[in-house]
Amino acid sequence: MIKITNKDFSLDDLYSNIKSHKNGAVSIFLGTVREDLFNEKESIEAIFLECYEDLAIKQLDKIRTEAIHKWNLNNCIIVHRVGKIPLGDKIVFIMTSSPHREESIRSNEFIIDQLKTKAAFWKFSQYGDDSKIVEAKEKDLEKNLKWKDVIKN
Amino acid sequence: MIKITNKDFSLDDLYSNIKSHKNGAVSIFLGTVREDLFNEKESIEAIFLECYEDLAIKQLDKIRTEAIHKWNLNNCIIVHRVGKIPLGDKIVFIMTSSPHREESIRSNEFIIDQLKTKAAFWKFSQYGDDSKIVEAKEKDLEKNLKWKDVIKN
Amino acid sequence: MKVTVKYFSWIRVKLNKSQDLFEIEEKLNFKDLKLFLIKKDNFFSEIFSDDSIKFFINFKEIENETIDIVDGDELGILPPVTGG
Amino acid sequence: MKVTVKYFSWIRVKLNKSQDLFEIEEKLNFKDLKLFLIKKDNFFSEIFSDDSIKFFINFKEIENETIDIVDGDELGILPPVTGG
Repeated sequence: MIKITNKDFSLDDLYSNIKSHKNGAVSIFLGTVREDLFNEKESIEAIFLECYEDLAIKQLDKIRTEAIHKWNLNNCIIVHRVGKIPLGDKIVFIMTSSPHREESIRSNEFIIDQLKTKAAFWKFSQYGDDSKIVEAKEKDLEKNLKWKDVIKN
Repeated sequence: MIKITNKDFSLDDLYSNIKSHKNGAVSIFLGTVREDLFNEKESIEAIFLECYEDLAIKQLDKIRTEAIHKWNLNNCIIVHRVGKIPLGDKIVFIMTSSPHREESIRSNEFIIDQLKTKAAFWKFSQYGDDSKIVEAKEKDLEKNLKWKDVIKN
Repeated sequence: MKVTVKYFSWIRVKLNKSQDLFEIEEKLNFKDLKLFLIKKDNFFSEIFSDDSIKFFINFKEIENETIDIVDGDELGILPPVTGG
Repeated sequence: MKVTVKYFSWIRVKLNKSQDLFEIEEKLNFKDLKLFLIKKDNFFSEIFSDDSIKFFINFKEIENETIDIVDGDELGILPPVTGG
């Protein structure tokens, strides 16, 4: 399941979609709105998430399918919020399930690393009526490179 | 927060305890009851979790404190169920939060690896009135060793 | 033929619109489309010389600039992504 | 003095009880306690020669067998753990 939504979501509801007797391990990653997104003294008030939805769905689906095949997952759910998101709220949700923990953990990290550099979303920080574009991070690109061998195999 | 309980628990309730403007990343690991716990053809019906509670609380607290210091976490919650647990249900819950994802992800994996070999819990599988002890895994001990350098530093 | 061009992030903000629909007479490939757009607005020459920007035709990243543009195509112009 | 001994996992199952409360007259250390227990039930000689079993006094793993046992102490006898 892949979902792009402008509403907050329940972890319990999402979990109920993958609960299974075949799972021994479920890993979840949540990206949330941090007040010092720019590492500046000034705290932001919210963020705005822009998305190229038709493309993003295809990109997330590709990442999800790669992860499921590479780690033989039982299931995988990716949810990404768009629109205005208040401080502290969830931005992205990734859940992977597998018989053993190694697979759910590794694949979950793979997905967030890929998503950060390969899915058509853009963050803007908001201060009152002002908004500011969040710059892409070199570090995220580097994290991505570490999976190069994994997905070639 | 550390909790040992004989009841199922809500992910949303636990998440509400650590939601914060300081978090950019939250990682969750769930261990759940897999039907082929013994990799046998015969499916189990449930597991029974035994615990030396006073000791387990101390052990989990030590692991949690180590993780918080080593990765400078904003927060960490560990919940472990005891008693009879039906197929597919949650056994253990580990949630770590930090400004950036590297820390929440690494520390979360550290905690489950430590917990598996260093906390006073024992699994029994149940088939009707019969119960069978789950053997400790060599693999879990090996996974634990990989953190040796991390916690020395 | 009609070609939609979609703008995102700082490009959308700078142009103050999220898309354009262009009516084009001649047959062209992506290379020609770039020249067509630069002629329309010189801002596009900045876009096409920025290595960090990626171009997608119908949700597929362009690998070969000689790819033919056909009626109904959608060109997405994407600055580096920052989701997650 | 009184010493509680707690049994877990297969040891609890085998003994069919989760704990014992022993009344002990003489002053002793952990080494002596082991001999005391083996005298009570020879099953303990199997326990004390099993490298996979760990022993805790008052929730602290025993590092030195000469540690003194005092009134109210709790000895935990733990087979390899399998939680999580």
